Amino acid sequence: MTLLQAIPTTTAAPVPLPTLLLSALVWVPALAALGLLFFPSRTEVQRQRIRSYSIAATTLVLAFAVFMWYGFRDQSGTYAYEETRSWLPAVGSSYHLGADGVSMPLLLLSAFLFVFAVLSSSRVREQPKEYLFLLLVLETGVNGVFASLDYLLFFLFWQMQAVPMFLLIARFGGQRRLHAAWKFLAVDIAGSALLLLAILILYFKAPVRTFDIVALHDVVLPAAMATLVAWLFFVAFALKLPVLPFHTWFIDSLAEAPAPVALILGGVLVKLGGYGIIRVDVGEFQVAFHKFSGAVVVIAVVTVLWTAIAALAQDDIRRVAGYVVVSHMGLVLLAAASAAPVALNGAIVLMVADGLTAALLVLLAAAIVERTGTSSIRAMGGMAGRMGKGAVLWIFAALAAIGFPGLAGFLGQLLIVVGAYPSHRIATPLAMLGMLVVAGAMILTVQRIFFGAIPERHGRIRDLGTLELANTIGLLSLIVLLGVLPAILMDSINFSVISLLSRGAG
Amino acid sequence: MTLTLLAAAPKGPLDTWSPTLLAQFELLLPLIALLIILAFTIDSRRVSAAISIIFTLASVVCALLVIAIEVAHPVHLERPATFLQFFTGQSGGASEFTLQWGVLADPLAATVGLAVIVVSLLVQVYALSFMRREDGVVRFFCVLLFATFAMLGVTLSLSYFEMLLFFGMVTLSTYLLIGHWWQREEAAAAATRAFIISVIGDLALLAAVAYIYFRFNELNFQTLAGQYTGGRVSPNGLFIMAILVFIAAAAKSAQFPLHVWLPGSAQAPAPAAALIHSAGSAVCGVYLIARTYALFHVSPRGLALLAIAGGVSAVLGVLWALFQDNLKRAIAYTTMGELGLMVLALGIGAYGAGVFELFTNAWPKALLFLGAGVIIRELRTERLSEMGGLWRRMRFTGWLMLIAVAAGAGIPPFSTFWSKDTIMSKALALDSPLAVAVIAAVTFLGAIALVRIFALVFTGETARRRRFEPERIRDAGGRIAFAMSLLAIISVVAGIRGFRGRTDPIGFITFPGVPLANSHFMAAAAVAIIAVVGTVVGLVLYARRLPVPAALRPVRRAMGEGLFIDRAYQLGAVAVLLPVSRAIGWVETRIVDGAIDLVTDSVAFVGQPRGWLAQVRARQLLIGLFAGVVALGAVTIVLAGRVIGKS
Amino acid sequence: MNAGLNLILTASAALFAVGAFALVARRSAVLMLIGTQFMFFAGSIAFVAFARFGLGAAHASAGAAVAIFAGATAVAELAVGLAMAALIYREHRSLAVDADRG
Amino acid sequence: MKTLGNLLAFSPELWLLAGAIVVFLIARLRPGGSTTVVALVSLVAAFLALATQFKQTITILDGAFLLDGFAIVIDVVVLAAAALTLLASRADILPGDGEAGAVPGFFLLATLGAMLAASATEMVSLFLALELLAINLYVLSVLARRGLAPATAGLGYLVAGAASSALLLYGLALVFGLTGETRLSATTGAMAALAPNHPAVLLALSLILGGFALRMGLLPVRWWTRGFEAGVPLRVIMFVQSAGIVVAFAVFARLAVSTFAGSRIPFAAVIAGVAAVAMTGGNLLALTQASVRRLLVYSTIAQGGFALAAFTDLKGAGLSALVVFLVALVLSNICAFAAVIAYARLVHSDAIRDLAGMSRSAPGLAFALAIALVSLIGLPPVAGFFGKVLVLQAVVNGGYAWLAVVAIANIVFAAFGYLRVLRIAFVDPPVFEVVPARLDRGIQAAVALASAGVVFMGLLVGPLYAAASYGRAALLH
Repeated sequence: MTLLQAIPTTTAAPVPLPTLLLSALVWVPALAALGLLFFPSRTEVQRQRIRSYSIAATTLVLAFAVFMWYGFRDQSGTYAYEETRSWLPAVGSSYHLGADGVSMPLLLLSAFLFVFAVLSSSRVREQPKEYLFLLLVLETGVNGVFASLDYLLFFLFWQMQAVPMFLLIARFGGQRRLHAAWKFLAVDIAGSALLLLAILILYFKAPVRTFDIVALHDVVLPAAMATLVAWLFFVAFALKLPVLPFHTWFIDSLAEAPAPVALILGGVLVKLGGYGIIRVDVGEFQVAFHKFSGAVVVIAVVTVLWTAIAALAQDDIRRVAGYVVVSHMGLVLLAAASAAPVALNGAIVLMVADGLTAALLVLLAAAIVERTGTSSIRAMGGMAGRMGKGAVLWIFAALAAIGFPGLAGFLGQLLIVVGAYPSHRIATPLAMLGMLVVAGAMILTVQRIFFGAIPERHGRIRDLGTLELANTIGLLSLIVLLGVLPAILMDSINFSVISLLSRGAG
Repeated sequence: MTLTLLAAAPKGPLDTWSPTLLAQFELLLPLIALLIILAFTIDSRRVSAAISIIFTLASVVCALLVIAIEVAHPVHLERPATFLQFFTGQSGGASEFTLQWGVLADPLAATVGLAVIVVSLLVQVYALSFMRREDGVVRFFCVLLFATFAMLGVTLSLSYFEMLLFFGMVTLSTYLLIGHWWQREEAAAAATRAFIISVIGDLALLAAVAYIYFRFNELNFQTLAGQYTGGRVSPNGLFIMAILVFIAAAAKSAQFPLHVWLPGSAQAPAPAAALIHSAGSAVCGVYLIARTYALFHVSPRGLALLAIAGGVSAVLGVLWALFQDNLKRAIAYTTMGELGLMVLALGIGAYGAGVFELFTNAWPKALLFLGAGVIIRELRTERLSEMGGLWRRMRFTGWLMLIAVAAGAGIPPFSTFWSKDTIMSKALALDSPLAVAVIAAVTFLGAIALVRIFALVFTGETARRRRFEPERIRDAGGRIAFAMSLLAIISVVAGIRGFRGRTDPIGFITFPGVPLANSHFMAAAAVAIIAVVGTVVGLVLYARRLPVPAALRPVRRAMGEGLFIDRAYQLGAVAVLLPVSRAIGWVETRIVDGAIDLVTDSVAFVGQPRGWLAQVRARQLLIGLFAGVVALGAVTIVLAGRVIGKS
Repeated sequence: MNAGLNLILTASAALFAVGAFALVARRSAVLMLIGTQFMFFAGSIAFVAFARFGLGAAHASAGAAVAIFAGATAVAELAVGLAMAALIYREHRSLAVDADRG
Repeated sequence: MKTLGNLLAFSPELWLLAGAIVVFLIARLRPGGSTTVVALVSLVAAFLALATQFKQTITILDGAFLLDGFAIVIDVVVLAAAALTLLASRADILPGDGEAGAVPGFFLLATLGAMLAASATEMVSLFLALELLAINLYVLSVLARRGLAPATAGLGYLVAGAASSALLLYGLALVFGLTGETRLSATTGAMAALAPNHPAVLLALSLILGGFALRMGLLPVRWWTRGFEAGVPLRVIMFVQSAGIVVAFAVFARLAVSTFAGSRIPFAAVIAGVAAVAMTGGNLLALTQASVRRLLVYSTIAQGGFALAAFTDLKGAGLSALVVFLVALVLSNICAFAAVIAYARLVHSDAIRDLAGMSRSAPGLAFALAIALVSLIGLPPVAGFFGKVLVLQAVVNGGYAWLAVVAIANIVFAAFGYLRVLRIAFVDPPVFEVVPARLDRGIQAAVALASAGVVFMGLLVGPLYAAASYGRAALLH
């Protein structure tokens, strides 16, 4: 393949990157969570101390992430910040971490979003200690999944995010939180079982007894077996993505979870699924995955259209946001199915962009719901007069979700469409129809929430407060930055994507 | 305008300058103004307005210089900047994915850009006092600046990608302009409708981008222009591209059947409407077609599509305009007719003529809307049936409107006469009777429609209404008058074609392979006669306010509602999409969730506490133990037998 | 194997079965304990038999030792069990295991 | 025959014996003396004495006992389990109650029996050691308890135990008869010579499995009555569910390796079948309990099934997997039991629904319980996960993929049930107001140590596995 010769020519002298950074990125939150246990949380002052402590912890993680990002110049498509320690030699599993252009943007995203989540957590009044503890553990799990290059480790972290999320939803959520939490758990456990099954089959069918992703890459399974494993992986990740018809857990959880948790849920957690599909199915089992990419494309398109249309008549503002996120993940799936470099670049950009957008939507929706006391769009209207800043921000969020030019989502959708069209001439236009419907749905929310005459009972609501403004504007500025200067992301995504594809093909 | 500029333009150095830098200034100045306002002066309406107008003025100067340079030497190749570029590793073809942007300042861009920025300037001057009593003035100016920036971006963009970028911004600006009075339900609804229709166009353009990139690995207009003919793509492929681009253009330029947002745009404040209809989103579709004309030019079917769609839209637009009772809607529909005419002109190959029509039409249209704004403000009604008799009370405005009507109707020597006549002469040159007939009809009906507006507003008596006494009506004055009269002057002179050659306003907007449209004496005569006759007929018909014969009432209603097309759309949306959406919601809650709940519940059911399972007693235990041992023995013996069988 | 061994083994198996039956069929604690003793002794007898005849003859002493120790532990268990049974009997005049409900 | 010389190898057991004697004396002479401390001290002494014998292999009493690596590893686990149990049950040994004061002594004797059993390599010693353990447990189950319920429960336990001992004895007798050997290591050759479907061998296997079923925790023993204060004391259950199970599996492992693994009978298949039944049945049984204590006891049945599954790869890495799994199981069980007991003391109930609000009234206990349950499910990152993964590896290596599938299905199924408990403990609002009474230090320490162990065995699974495979090597040598 030409790029294999092409890459070294573009390679700058490989800079030795400091190791242990990735471990810090993964484990600092967990350690912080353990430290949290020793804080008293009786008085309000102590609670405030706990909050600021957690903010400091997540900010530290963010600092690590940004530093790594700054030092991260992937020109060879190999893993950077790689770490390998003997961990469980008996079963051939090692503590193997590494980041490349596929995982690095998502790590950055998660680092950012967790800061925002903790910042916006001051609303959670009762038991902030337990809450923040779970949140921090969740961050370790998420970052670990993005960073691990060993299937066993991957599964370990994959599980590590499930239980805290379950407890966060079930403990701190809204009225129907238990129902939502159980649905989340049911789907998550099913997915995890499939994941474990796939990993074990791969492990035992491979001639070498190892869980190492990189090492297992060269293993050639019998075709049928490879297809089976690829299917299992795909289903496990697709449940998380989520795809039809298993997306309702996500919608419910997003609607029921407290705002910061919903932020993480829509912003980071579903991206785990997309990451898994790109990393494992596209990267490791490309040939097998290609065999059933047709089915995947169908699923993707159905997901996009279905959720987009579902968002139209949806009356719950938070659920609208949920549907939009799922629709975007459907686009990501489409891109993954057409293993085209341009489309995959777009998929990663779209995942980051959608993470930020989802966070923004969730925060604003939470603010609106908190003020109006209802999440029903029908009960709203004309609120631009009372909360002008909120209206402007919501319009921006809607545009970002639509994929408006100059905002982050635009480039992602453009690249996906341009990249996926050659391989899927029918599916791509259909997916674009979905994008159209999403645009309609979002712009309708603007009209129905903010325009027109304001109902009597909402005459008193306040505009966004300082903290809310800080969070939302921070997110928005990230979205704009990514929309205007996508190069800061793309430069290092691309080579990893190509080497991923070439590895998968070879 | 151009002539005066040329007199001033020094010859020597201009030949060596590249207009790129100036064009970039022209593009960026409104944006800078916008950012400054947002950053610093958002609270002070006076300072903000001042900044906005000053920067726009500077941008106007840049536009003039650009066009001067273009006149000096039209042909040059832009060096695009790279927006995003990465290595795709596809062996063969282009192994690089590149998105370019920059400014493409060729004669076409320079001309339209000039129209945009000048109209924007005058509109702002007008708005300065028109919006004085409104709240959200700063917001209005910000949106105006944004719209200007977006429109200039469209005119100056040099690649499909950049065009897509700015099309999106135009969509947003239109949305915000129409939705300026967001408290009004209908304004909000109109804005939403406009947004959705425009997004359809944007997505079509996105599809075009995908398809064209897939075929050519290239998005740059100038590079592509040479490649369409290369035979790399089948005629069908070219036609598909043409269709996609046309859909994008139609959504913006209100071509049938995507015109439904245009009447709604009457909900915008008068200055905003003026910008939208004269040099705003309404014309950027036409501009897109002109910009990508190479594509249509190599695809005859594409041209035919343009001609047909343009003709239909033109006829429908002017017809509907005849039956509107809302002043702004009436003007809006005439715009639709004009746009149709432009597209038709491009379709029949009158490239320069079409662009020229775009240029000349801008001024009277803006003037009409600004005047309408004054009239509505004074009469406090938008209904033509409640107007009349303003000639005595608003003499000055009356004159200006008269000029605007004449210019719009194409009465010589006003602006659109010259463009209509070039289009007509092209049609004659093609000697296609259909085209001639359509153009004639559109000119005729358009004249009637415009005159009708004038007649209904200015002739007759002012209807008295509650809490409204006509004596309070005051004529336009101050900045408003200044802006309008400037527009009037331009409307008079904009069409005058100088001596043949490089200063010909359309002479230098040429397209390789499209012969320059010669003005044709017969054409000129025909257009002039048709326009005058139309004017007279209109005056005769509407000055006396003849009662509509009963037989025509339903027709009138249907026409007034634009043949219920947008109703049909709404019905489609409400009657099809929403039910489907609700059905989906039902399926999810009932079936999907039901299934998942069933699984979880069944697990939970198995896990329900059961007393009898906790009641294992020692005896049962022992029975179980012994039975287990016996059973195990039996099983093991069977298994062992298996083993024997194997070995 | 000769007749003696078979005979003894059959006897021990029967003893074992009887003990098991006593355990299963009887409610009285004492009888159940007796049943366990039967089973233990059945095992011991089997050991002794194997030690006396058959292969076990090589380590007859070991087999016998197992029997002896097994018997000893059996008796110890019997002692503890009877103590418990006495306790129960003192509490309420019955010797039933699992007397209580719940 | 240097018999006496290496009797010193019994020094750990001797320390325990001495400790027991001292405890009994104190309980008799000075009621009110804290005997638990003495017991703990002697446990520590025993551990130190054992530490001097690490990495040795000592034959005692002409092969009646063999103190090899495997025995040492098991002994360490047993000592740790005993110490934690004693810590946890310190509170309910009231000063002044002589009978209660003797409890730690019997614990020490039981531990002694367990340690002897772990190193017993000859039928006599094996049976004696197991009986020593069992009888002390019987005594413990009624000691210092008033009323009818404990006695009946204890008697039921005793009868069941005696029956299974008898089964074991008869099985051993058959083995002896078939091989003429009472030293387990000597039986291998003779067993290998026998036909794969020799009914006596198969009967022996069935009987021995039946005999170990109770000790392995594979039987739903009903040793409780209504209310958690009645019935067999929880300290005994805790000990049985931790040290008892470890020893049972250790002895069975020794027996299987030397006797059955060599023979040509379908040993692994039988084991796999029993394991599958135990897993599924145990989970079904456990998840249908209304009392968290019963849930834990019954769940041990499923765990025992997992442990048994490791035997399908006896020649391979199965034994190392077994040891790791058992360590994780012991720690998790003790942690869960101690947490539940402590909380039950607060709310005077052990019903699952009464755990509601636990995370508010006793966050530490709730946290420990969460860790323990997660480990029992087999979710990462705690010890239980690795135990299960290693067992699965062993199972598949042994060629029983279907068993692995069954195991994963069971994990999934169990996850629902246990997380239901967690949900109640963490999410549900409290059913009644809990007065935050001060918990006993000992049980707090036990909970903390056990939960820390669960977590760290997850992180440091590498060294643990190394020790386990050392033990395995010693056993297979």
